[in-house]
Amino acid sequence: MKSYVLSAAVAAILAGTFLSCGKKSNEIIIGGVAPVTGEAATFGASTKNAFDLAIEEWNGKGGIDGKKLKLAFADDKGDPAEGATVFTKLIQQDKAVAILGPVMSKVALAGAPIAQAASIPMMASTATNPKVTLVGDYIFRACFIDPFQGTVGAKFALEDLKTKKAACIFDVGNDYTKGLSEFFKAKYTALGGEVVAFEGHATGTTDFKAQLTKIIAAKPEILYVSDYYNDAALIAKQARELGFKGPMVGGDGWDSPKLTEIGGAAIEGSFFTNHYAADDTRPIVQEFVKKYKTKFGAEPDALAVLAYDGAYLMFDAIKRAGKLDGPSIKAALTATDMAVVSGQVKFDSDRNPVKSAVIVEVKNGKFVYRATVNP
Amino acid sequence: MSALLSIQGMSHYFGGLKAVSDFTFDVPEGVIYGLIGPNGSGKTTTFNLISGLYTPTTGKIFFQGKEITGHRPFRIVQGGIARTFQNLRIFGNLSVIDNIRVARHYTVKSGLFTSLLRLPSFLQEEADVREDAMQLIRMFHLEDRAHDQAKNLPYGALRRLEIARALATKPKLVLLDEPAAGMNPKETDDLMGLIRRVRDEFKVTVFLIEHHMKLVMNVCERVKVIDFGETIAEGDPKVVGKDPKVLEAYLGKRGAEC
Amino acid sequence: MAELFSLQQIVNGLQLGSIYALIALGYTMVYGIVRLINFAHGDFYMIGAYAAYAAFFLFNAYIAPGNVLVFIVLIVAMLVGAAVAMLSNKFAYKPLRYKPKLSSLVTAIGVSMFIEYFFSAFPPIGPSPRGFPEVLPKVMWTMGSAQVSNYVVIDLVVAAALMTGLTLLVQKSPLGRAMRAVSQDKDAAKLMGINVEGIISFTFLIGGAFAGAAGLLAGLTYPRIMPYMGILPGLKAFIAAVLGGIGNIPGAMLGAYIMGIAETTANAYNSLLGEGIAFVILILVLLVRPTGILGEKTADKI
Amino acid sequence: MGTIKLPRLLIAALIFYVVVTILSLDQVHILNGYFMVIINRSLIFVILAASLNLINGITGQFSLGHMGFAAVGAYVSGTITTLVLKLPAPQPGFWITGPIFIFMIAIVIGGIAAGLVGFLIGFPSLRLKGDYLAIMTLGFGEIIRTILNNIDYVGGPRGLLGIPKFSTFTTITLFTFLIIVLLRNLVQSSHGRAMLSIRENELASELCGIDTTRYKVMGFVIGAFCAGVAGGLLAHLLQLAHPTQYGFLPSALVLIMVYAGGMGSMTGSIFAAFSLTFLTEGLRVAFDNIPSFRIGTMDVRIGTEWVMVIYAILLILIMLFRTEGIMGMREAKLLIIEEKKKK
Repeated sequence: MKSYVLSAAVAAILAGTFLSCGKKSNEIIIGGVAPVTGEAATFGASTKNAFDLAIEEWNGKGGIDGKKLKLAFADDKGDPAEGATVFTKLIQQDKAVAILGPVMSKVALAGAPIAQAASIPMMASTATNPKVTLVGDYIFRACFIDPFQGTVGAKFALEDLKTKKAACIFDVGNDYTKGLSEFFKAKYTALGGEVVAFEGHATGTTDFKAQLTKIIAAKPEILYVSDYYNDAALIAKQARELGFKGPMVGGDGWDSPKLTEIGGAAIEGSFFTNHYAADDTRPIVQEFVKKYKTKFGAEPDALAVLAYDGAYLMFDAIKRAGKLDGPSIKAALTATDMAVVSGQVKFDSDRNPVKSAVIVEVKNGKFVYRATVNP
Repeated sequence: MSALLSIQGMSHYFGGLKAVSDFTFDVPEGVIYGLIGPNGSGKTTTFNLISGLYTPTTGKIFFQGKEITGHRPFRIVQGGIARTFQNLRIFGNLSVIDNIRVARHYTVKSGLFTSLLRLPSFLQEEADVREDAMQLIRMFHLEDRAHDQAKNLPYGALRRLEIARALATKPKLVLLDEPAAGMNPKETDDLMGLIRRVRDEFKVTVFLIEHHMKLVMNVCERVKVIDFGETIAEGDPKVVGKDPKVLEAYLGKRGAEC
Repeated sequence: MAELFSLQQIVNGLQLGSIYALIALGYTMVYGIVRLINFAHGDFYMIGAYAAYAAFFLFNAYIAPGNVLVFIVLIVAMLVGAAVAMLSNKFAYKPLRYKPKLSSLVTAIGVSMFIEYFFSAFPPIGPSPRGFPEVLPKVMWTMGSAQVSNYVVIDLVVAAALMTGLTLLVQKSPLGRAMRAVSQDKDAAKLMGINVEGIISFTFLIGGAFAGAAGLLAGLTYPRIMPYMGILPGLKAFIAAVLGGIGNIPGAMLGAYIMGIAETTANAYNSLLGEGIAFVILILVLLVRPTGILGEKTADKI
Repeated sequence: MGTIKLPRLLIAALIFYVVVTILSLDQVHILNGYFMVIINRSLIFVILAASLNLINGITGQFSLGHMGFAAVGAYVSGTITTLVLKLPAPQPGFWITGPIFIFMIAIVIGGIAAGLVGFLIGFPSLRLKGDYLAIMTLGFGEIIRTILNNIDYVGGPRGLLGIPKFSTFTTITLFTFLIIVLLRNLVQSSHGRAMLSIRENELASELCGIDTTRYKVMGFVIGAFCAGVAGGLLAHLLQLAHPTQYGFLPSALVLIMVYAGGMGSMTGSIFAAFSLTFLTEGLRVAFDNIPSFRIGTMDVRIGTEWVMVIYAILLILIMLFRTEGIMGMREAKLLIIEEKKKK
């Protein structure tokens, strides 16, 4: 019987917690979703930092129409079921007017139908699966979709680097890296190159030597590494150790100071497709990098940039809409034409951003602008 | 009397160690048969072989004229040989009645779906099984504790419960592995009466292993004495008990005083 | 498929196997003594890597990267690994020693989750990966068709030295004799005057120290450390221990090297196979020979 | 029994359903959508925990790969419904128009497929005991996940997408209720007692004439079937199934529910599934309200990343101080079928 009493008490306390949601009318609640626990936590951490920074900046400028922005953040643990829960929480419980995030496509795909059904606009920061925004007209994203970057990377490898033989390595358990490699391979082959090795590796592994030994035996001129920075840096190190001399090319998942921290000399002279170059002289870029560094003591990565841009695009739309209802914000978002860190952004009919990509080179441990590629 | 259980040339080795060597004997139907011998003489191994826990290295076991060598234990039980254990093996967290009902399970005809849907035929059968189980429980004087968890029962009651459970499988032959182990003289006396009653009322043959000489000499109608896996003597307990070979090899001087 | 069994792949496999071996030894020793699959063992390895990382920055101010620094960092990693293992034993496993075995297993899962999530949430550590510093300058040699670095040599030498030391300890010393006695029969060992809990604690100490050493080697070889890095190698090392015969020390080493080479070969063949090979090995072993390659069959007493 | 009186469990389920439904009506709006999501997830966890309890707690086996079965159910039923019906969310009058029956059948087929996998896994695993069995099932769970990750037809690492949203509070409650009744009837039948006796003492069970192999496999198959149903419901709730949802960690979370609730107690499993799901969400809300502070130049947040730390500590504490779980082996009266007593 004791346990019943206890459970009733716990239930009552919980209910009290849940129900005590006071909504102040001089605040605009913005939902934020990212994984801060679990194996994707490293991506979630910088995403959340960017949300915080963007909100702080807008509030510093007086908020929107005199109302302060408030971030209601929720951890999705990189799990779709959690994603569905927190989307509902942010919309129903916290009364968020818009949602920023999430990071991963699988979570976005679980959350998007909920946002769509509630007519709450959502700005996925780095969910690259093309199906995410196809869920409905309230779903936007701030990043490229997989086909675009793979294509840009392939063209760059063929035309700029003048290679004919490439090899790919990717994470078989991650849709982003697998998709990127697949699109790279398709474009590279279509344009007359040859992909001599196409090797996957398991999620969470640290030893890529078996695949790399096989790849090197096939004698590629370049290695396309579609992994995120943490794996890409290790792959670069091990590839060099095994005697690979050619350049390596990657996607925006490389954009993190951790790439050079882990990769060191091995990653020098490699290239990746990205949204912006940190040495871009545009003030918006320089200011963002500086503020981020001051606030969080680290350089921003691609996830932070996209999350920051996503937040700016959303806040700008809310401001232009002048109202806080979903349809107005959605309409304003559709009409976006705004300069953010990753360039001038408009949305196409599938609510994907239309923006140019840049090729960044790793030189002396820094990311240096090399070329711009328009879509 | 025909042989209910017939063992022919049965041997069993653990690695190189000989546990049972070339046993050949018959247990006639309807008797109380005793197997005695010092520790390590192969008594429990013999039971384990008969009940199918071990497969004999050589030799054959027949029950009611059919060979059962190498059959799985539950098949042998279903064929009519039940047993108890020297160190109790009770389903401690189940109630006394459930312990008995588990042993009745293989006779239950209700299939899984009938049971899941609790159809009338299932309910009827459950009621029958319960009634059966209660009868056994009463016979073994456990009715006060029928719905208690078995692990809370005193030791003597657990011994009785184990015998009752063995009988619930509706056996023709019951193997009792040291039924008096750990019992006081009073309990042992009661047990002797109980074993006889079991044989008479359930029409079963009883095959028991025991250290307790008084019990064996009083209850058993036929005994077999083994040592180091070999048979020393067999026959009427009163005769065997006076066999000098037995007295010397197994019972020693202490045994003669009993 | 020549590249499947090239010299390079064998070197790769041995290097991976050395790290698995050090983790597997801890698993197997703890299992041998207390019959507990210590799910948190992979996390001791992770802690060892972080300890080595911290030690590098602590001592690098005074000592230049090189063999001496490697040695110091190794000692720190082993000490920290040992301390964490002993603490887990004292606070989480010891109180459950005489409770049902599977409740210890569930507790071990809890300890593992706690360590991982704590490291990930604790701000000075955090979830982000860190680049592991070059504790000694890397030198590359070309041997026939294979590229070999001095890191490969260090991995192999450290693993071999520790394993030899352990074998000597267990086989020759009185302490080792006591450990073997406890693993055979705790109650009898107690009657013989052996401090059973002390021996168990010592076993955790050795296991944790080895996991810590493996953490340093992993940091050197695969220079990226993160809070969840212990899960997969922990699981694979455990499988290696099962493969060799759990509770059997030479078995764990053998299993680990087989595992390392099998994984490398499978990865070179096909990533699907590479991803699942460890579990395929596990299931095959358990079905065909649950006692492992070197394990002995123990008869159930009825 | 025998009278027309409604079983108490049915009454309880109906009360639960009606109360929650009324409280969640837009006009009443005491339980908002967030609550409904938590309740739906709790109910799915109830199925998962209760069915794992059948394997681990009742039959005395040990599975660490329970979510692998859920994955099979999710993918099979999800594939069926996406192929057969390319339909939007439930419309009014939905109940009689057909698709819902296809959904129900798909869920059951998903459960049966999971049951088959349970058979394939259970059968060879039975030679193993205790922690060997645990590791074996963990291995099988991981293999299922790896295979799903590599089948492009079901999306590979992208997951199975575009599953119609059929799981609602009503359908989930219905399935949960049916499975609880099924498990309760099983455990309190002769077959269930046979399973329990294996947990208590496998050798004695065999020597009571129980075909222990058969009942161990049966435990695995029925447990897997239920997990498959839960997986199917989850997939149709989230509208996707993804390999990472069914790895070791989610399986461990279900295991924790079973142990925290009490091994062998279905009441415990149900109670733990609800309370741990609600607790996690409660902690989330609580941690949201802790302000951040600065140490030096770093922003320090005590945020939701600490929820799992607390969760882990709680698990360890339960195991240390109440090893038998909250309920022990006891059952609530509601889940005990009263036996008619003669005399």
